[in-house]
Amino acid sequence: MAEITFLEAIREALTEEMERDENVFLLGEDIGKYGGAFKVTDGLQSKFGENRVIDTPISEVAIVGAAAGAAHMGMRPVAEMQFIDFISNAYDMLTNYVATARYRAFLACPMVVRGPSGGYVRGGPFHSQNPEAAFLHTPGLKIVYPSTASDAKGLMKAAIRDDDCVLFFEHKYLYRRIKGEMPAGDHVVPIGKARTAREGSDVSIITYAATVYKALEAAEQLQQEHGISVEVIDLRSLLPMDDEAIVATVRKTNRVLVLHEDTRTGGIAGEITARINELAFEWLDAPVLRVTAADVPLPYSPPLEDYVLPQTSDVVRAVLRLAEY
Amino acid sequence: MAEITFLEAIREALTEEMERDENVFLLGEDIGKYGGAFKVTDGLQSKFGENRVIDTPISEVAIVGAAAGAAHMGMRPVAEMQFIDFISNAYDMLTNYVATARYRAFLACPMVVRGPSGGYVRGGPFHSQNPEAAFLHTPGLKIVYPSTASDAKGLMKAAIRDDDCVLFFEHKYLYRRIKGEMPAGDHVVPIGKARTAREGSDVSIITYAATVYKALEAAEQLQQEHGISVEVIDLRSLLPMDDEAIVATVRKTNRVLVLHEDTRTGGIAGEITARINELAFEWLDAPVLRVTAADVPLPYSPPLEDYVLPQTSDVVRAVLRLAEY
Amino acid sequence: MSTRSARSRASARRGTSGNVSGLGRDAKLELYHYMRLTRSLEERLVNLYRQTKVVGGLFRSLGQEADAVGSAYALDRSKGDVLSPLIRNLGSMLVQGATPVEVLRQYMAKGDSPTRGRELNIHFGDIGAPGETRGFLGQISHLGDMVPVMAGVTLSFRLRGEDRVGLVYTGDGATSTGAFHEGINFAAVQKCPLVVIVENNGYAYSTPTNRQTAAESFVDKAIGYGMPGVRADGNDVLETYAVTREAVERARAGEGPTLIELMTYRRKGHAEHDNQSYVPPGEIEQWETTNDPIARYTKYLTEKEGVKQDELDAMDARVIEIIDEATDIAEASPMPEPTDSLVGVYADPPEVEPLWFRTGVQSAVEAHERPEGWGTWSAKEGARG
Amino acid sequence: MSTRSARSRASARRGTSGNVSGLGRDAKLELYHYMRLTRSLEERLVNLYRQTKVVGGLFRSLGQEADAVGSAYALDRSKGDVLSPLIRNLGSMLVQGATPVEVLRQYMAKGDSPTRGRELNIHFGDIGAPGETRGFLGQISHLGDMVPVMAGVTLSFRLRGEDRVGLVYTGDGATSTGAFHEGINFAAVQKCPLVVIVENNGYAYSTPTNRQTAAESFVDKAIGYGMPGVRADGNDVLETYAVTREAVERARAGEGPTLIELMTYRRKGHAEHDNQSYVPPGEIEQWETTNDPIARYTKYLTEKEGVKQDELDAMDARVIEIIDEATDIAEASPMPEPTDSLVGVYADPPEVEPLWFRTGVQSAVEAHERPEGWGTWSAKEGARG
Ligand SMILES: Cc1ncc(C[n+]2csc(CCOP(=O)(O)OP(=O)(O)O)c2C)c(N)n1
Ligand SMILES: Cc1ncc(C[n+]2csc(CCOP(=O)(O)OP(=O)(O)O)c2C)c(N)n1
Ligand SMILES: [Mg+2]
Ligand SMILES: [Mg+2]
Repeated sequence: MAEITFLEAIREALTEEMERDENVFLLGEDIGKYGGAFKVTDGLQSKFGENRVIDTPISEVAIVGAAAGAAHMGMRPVAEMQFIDFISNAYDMLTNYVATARYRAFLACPMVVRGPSGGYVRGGPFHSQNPEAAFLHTPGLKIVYPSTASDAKGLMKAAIRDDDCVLFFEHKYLYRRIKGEMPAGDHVVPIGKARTAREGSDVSIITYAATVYKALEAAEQLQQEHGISVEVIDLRSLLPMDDEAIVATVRKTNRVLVLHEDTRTGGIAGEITARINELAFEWLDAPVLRVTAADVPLPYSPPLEDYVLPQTSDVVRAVLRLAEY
Repeated sequence: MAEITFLEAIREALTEEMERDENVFLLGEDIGKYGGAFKVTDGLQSKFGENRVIDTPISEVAIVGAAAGAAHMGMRPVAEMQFIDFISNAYDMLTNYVATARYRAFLACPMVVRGPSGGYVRGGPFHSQNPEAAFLHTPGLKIVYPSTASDAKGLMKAAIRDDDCVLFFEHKYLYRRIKGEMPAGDHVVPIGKARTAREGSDVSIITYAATVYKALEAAEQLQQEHGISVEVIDLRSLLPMDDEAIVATVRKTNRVLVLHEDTRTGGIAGEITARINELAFEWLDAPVLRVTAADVPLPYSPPLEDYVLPQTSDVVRAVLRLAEY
Repeated sequence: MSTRSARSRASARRGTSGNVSGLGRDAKLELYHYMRLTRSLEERLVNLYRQTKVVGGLFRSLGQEADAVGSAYALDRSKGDVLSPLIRNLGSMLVQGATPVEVLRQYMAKGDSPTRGRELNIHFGDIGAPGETRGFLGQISHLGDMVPVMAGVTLSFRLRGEDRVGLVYTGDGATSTGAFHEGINFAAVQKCPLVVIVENNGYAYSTPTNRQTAAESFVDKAIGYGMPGVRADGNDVLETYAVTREAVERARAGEGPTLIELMTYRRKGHAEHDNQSYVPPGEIEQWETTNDPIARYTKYLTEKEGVKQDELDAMDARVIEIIDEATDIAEASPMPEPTDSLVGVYADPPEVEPLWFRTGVQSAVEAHERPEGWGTWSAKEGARG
Repeated sequence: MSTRSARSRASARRGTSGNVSGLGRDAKLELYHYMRLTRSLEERLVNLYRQTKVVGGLFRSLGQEADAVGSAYALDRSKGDVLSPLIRNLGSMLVQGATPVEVLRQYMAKGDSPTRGRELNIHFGDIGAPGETRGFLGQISHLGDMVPVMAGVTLSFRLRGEDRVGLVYTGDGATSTGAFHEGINFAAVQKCPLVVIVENNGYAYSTPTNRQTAAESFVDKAIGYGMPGVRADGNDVLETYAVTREAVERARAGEGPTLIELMTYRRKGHAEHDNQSYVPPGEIEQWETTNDPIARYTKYLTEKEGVKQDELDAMDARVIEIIDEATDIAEASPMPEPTDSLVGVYADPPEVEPLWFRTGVQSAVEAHERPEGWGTWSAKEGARG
C-alpha cells in the first residue's frame, strides 16, 4: 500500500468512521468548504453534506458544549479546535461539564476534541501549545497524542468509538512531514497502550508526539557514536497512561529519561516520574531525568524557539549523563 | 494580640493594602454591599467606596481581563472568584493573556485572583475544587495556597505587592476553623518560601493548604502511637516552589510523603516527586509516596466525599509504610 | 452610504391572557397542582434543612412557580421535548416528571438519589430517547454552560429530523456569561429547535439587574442574535404558558430559537443562608402581597374558571400527602456506600482502583474527623433521625 | 401585564460625509498618508514574504485601510487615548505612532523588534502613561480577549478620573466569542470610556457573516448591551472618522461605550496562504473596482478638496522612501540571542535558569535540525539575503 501523510491518515480515519456510523459528525471553524486551517477535513463536507460537517461561529465554548449535548443524544461529534491553543477557551466546558457528565449524571458523552498542536514551526506563543498537562488532571477525560501516521489513524478511530470524551492532539509538525503505510482493514489502535518505537537495553526514553523523533535521532546517534543502546517508548495515550509499559522499560534498562516538548514545571513528566517512583523505585539505577522545554511562553523567532524547545542534542547529553551515572 | 480567623486575616490584609496603596481595588461578584459569598470583603465597600470595591456581572472572563487591563495602567486589582471553581472560565484569559503579558509585551500585570477553594465541606464537584495543578503549568503565573491565618495575611500582602499575577487560593474549610495571632506591623510573607510546620527526623510530609492539618494530626498520632518523628513541610507557595526547603527535608529524613487534597493523576505531587528525584535522588531511602484524592470528580454526599479525599488515617498508613521501608 | 442606528425588527405582540392559552380545565388544574407541589415541596425542604437533614444549601423558587411550571408545561412530553432547568426550576422538573422522592433524596445526599449522592440539590436529570426518558438535563453549577449544551441537544434533533424541541433556562445573572452568548448565538445560526428563557427575577445573588446589564431589558438581546424576543409576565402562569407554547411551535416548525424574558421576582435569598440585607425595604412584601403567582392563579381559577376553593383545598391536601409519603421514603433511604465513589468515571474502565493506602478500607473517616458542611447536615451526629 | 417584543431605542442618524468631519486640509492629507503607508507597507511585506524573509504568516488589510485609519484618527493622542488593534489594524497602529521599522522587524522576527522576537507580525504594543507611551496595546491571538482587557484599561481611566478614552477593535467573527460578550457588557455596566468597533469585512477566515450570526447586522447587538449603536461605511475614511469621533466624545463625557459597526471588505485571504476559493466569483473584483477606500478618498480629495494629483503622487513617493529606509534598517537588524528567551517571564525572578542539559550551551540546534515554518523563512538557509 502507498504511504500517506499523518494528516491524510487522520482524514482517512474520519472518513471511514463517518461512513461506518451515521452518528459521527464534525463541527468546527472553517472545516466545511474550506476544509480547515490545515485542510484535515478537506473534501469531507462535499462528501458528507453540510449536516455532517458543520461550520461554526468562532465559539469554542459552544463548539464543545454543543458537541456534548449532541453526544448525550447518541451522536458522535468530532469537534475541531482550529489550533489546539484555543481549547483553553473551552477549559470550563471540558473539565466541568463534559468530564463529569457520566459520573455525576450517568450521561454518555462520546466525543472527540481534536486539533493541531505543538511547536517547532515558528508559531509563537499562541499557535504552538501542548495542552496535555492542563487536562491530565481531569478524571473523565482521555488524552491521546500520536506520533506515527498509522497510530494517528488507529487512535482516531478508537477515539471516535470510545464512549467518553477523548482529546486528540495532532502535532502539526508531523502533519505533512511524517508518512506511513496504513494497515489493511479496520485499523483501530487501543487507547491506553504505549508503543516501543525502538528497542534498547541501556537507557529508556519515555516520550510522545513530535519528540519521539528527537528521541529516535538521539538514539541512533548514541548507538553510532557511543555504543549506547537506547529504548524509546512512545506513550501515544497520556490518559490513561500505560503503566505496564513504563514499568517494563524501567525494569529493562534501569535508567530513564522522560522527554516532552511542553514546559517543565507542571508538565506531565512529573506524573510519569512519580509513577516510576512508586511502581519501580527499586529498579532505578539513576534518577529519572526530564528533558523538556524551558519554563517560558514559547517565543516565535527561530533562534529563540530553537533554544526553548528540546532538541536532539539535549537528549544526547541527558542520555549520556544517565548512562554514566 | 487577639486571635483572628483565617478569613479575617485575609480581610485585614486587603484592608491594610487598600489603605497603603490607592491603586489597590477589588472586583468580583457580590463583593460590595453583600461582602462576598463568604463575607471576606464584608464592610470594605462602605469603607472604601464603590470605586474601590466593584460589583461585577457574572463574567469571570471579564473580571480577570479587566483586572489585567487596569493592572497594565498601574492599578493593583484583586479579583474575587465567588468560588475558585469558576476560575476555569477564565482559564484562557489567565494562561494566554495575563501570564504572557510581561514576556511577550513587556507589560506589567500586577494582580491577584483569589477565591475560596477546596473540599471537606460537602460542596460537591463544583464548589470544592483545587485548581493549582491546572495553573502550575503556566510560566508567568504565581500560585500561593496558605494554611495558617498569619500566612494568609502575609502572603496576601505579598501577592498584592508582587509585580506579576498571583493566584491566591483560600481553603474554605480553614476560613472560620483556623485562627491565629497576627505578627505586629507590616506583616509580609515572601512568596516562594516554604514553612516547617513541624520538625521531625524520620519521615517528611510535604503538603499545603487544608491537608497540612491532616499531616499534623497524623504526625501527632505517629509520634504518640509509633514513636515515629514526622516533619511537616507546608509549601505555602506552589509556584515558584521552594526547592531548597524540599531538598533540605529530604536530606534530613530520607523518606518523603507528598500529600495533597487534589486528585492524584496530574496533581502537583508529580512535579514535587520529579524535583526530589532530580535534586536529591541519592538521599532517598524509599520511594516518594503520594497520598491524594482518588481520580474522580469530588462527590457531595458525606460518605463519598470522605472516601475520596485524603484523611488522617491514610497519612498514618502511608507514613508507616515509608518508615518500615 | 449613510450610517444608521440599531433598529427594531419587532413585530408587535398583543398581551396574552388566560383565555388565549387554549388549555382546558384539567390542564389548568394540573398547572395549579404543579405550582402548589413546587411550593409545598420547598417548604418541606426548609423543615428538613432546619432539622439538619439537608446536606448543602437550599435554593428556593418562592414566587417563581408560575414561570417554571407554565413554561415547562408548554413542551410536548409525548413528542420527547426536553428542558434544562436551573436552580429555581424545580417546578419545571416536576412538570417533566421528576418526583418529590428524587428531590428529597438528592437534598439529603442519599445513596439511591438520582445521582447516588454525587451531586447536590436539583442537579439531576433524565434525558435520552423519547419515551424511555423524561426529558430534563442535569445542570452543573457553572452558569451559562447549559445553553451551549442544549444547543447541541437540539442540534441533534435537527440533524436527525426528530420532531423534538428543547427549552433552556437561564437567570438574569447568567446572561452575562460567555457561555450564554456563545450558546444562544450558535443555536440561532444553526436554527436549533431551542427556546431560551431568561428568568428575570430581579437579582443574581445580591446583584440587581442594573448591575448586570445596562440594557433596559434582557429581551433586547434577541435582535442581536437574530431571533424573535418576547417579554412576558412570569408570574402569570397562563401567559407564560402561552408565550412559551408559541416559541415551542416556532422551534418545532424549524424556524429556530426564540428568546423569552419572564418577569418575576426572587422572594427568598439566593439560598437559605442569605438574609437579603441588600434588598430595599418593602420590595419583597410588595411582591408577596400583590403579585404572588399562586394567589393570582387561585383568583383566576375561582373567578374565571368557576373552580371552587374546596377543590383547590383538596388538591393542596393531596400535595401534602404526596410530600409526606415521599419524605418517609427519602428519610428511610440509605446513605451511599463509600466505595461507590470509585464507580463510573469512564465507561471503560468502569471503575477506578482504590488507591494503595485504601486497599481494603471501606470507609475513610472516623466520625470525629467529619466536618460540618455549609448545609446543616451535622457531621458529628450524622443525619439525625 | 402584557407581553411585548424587543423594541428599538434607536435615534435616527443622518449620513455623515466629508464636510461634517470637521477636519482641516492638513489632517485630511494625513489620513491619506496613513492609508497609503498602510497599503504600501503591506505590499513591501508581500515582497519580503516572497523572498522568504518573513517568519510566519502575513496578514493583509487591503481594502480596509480607511476603517483602521479613520477610526484611530478620531482618538486624541494629546490626551493619551489608547487603542487595541487586531490583525487588520496596521493602519490604526501607524496612526498611533507605530513605525514601519517596528513592523518590519516584527515580521522578520528580529532581536530588536518591539517584542525582541517573541511575538509575531503586528502583535506588539506600547501603552502606559500618557506622553511616555504611544497608546496601543499588543493583542494576543485568542479572539475576543482584548475586549475585557480594554474594559479594564478604560475602567482605570474612569476610576482615576483621567480624561482618556480607549478604542477596541473586533472582527465580525470575534463577536461570537464569550470574551467579546463579557467584555462589552462589563464596559457598559461600568460605563467605561470605551468605543467598540466591529469591523464587518464579510468574512472570518472562510466563514461568511451569515454563518457567524443570524442577526441582520452587528450593530443590532448594541441595544442588548444598553449602548448606542452606529453602523457606518468603513470604506469612507471621513465617515468612519466622524462616527468614531462622536463615540469618543460620548465616552470622554462619561456617557459610556458605543458600538460601531464598520462595513468593509477583506479583499485578500485570511492570510497570504489562503486562496479564497470560498469567495463567490466577482465579489472581490466588485469591491476592488467600485469601493476601494484609497481610490474613493483620492477622488474626494481631488474633486472636493482641490488637492492636486501631483501632491498625492509626491506623498506616495515619500511613503515608499520611508518604507525603503525602514526595510534597510530592519534587514540589517540582528536575529535575537538564543538565551534572551530566558529573560523576563517574571519581574522577580528576572530570568529563568537554563535547564541543566543546556548549561553553557548558547544555541540549541544545528542548522540541519531547523524546521521550515508555516511562513517562508527558510530554515535551511537562515534568512536569505
Ligand atoms: C460561572 C459562574 N460564576 C459564578 C457562579 C456563582 N453563582 C451561583 S448562582 C449565582 C447568581 C445567579 O443569578 P441568576 O442567573 O440571576 O439566577 P437566579 O439565582 O436569580 O435564579 C452566582 C453568581 C456560578 N455558579 N457560575
Ligand atoms: C478564540 C479563537 N478561536 C479561533 C481563532 C482562529 N482564528 C484566527 S483569525 C480567525 C478569523 C477572524 O475573523 P474576524 O474576527 O472576522 O476578523 P478578520 O480576520 O476578518 O479581520 C480565526 C477563526 C482565534 N484566533 N481565536
Ligand atoms: Mg436572577
Ligand atoms: Mg472578519
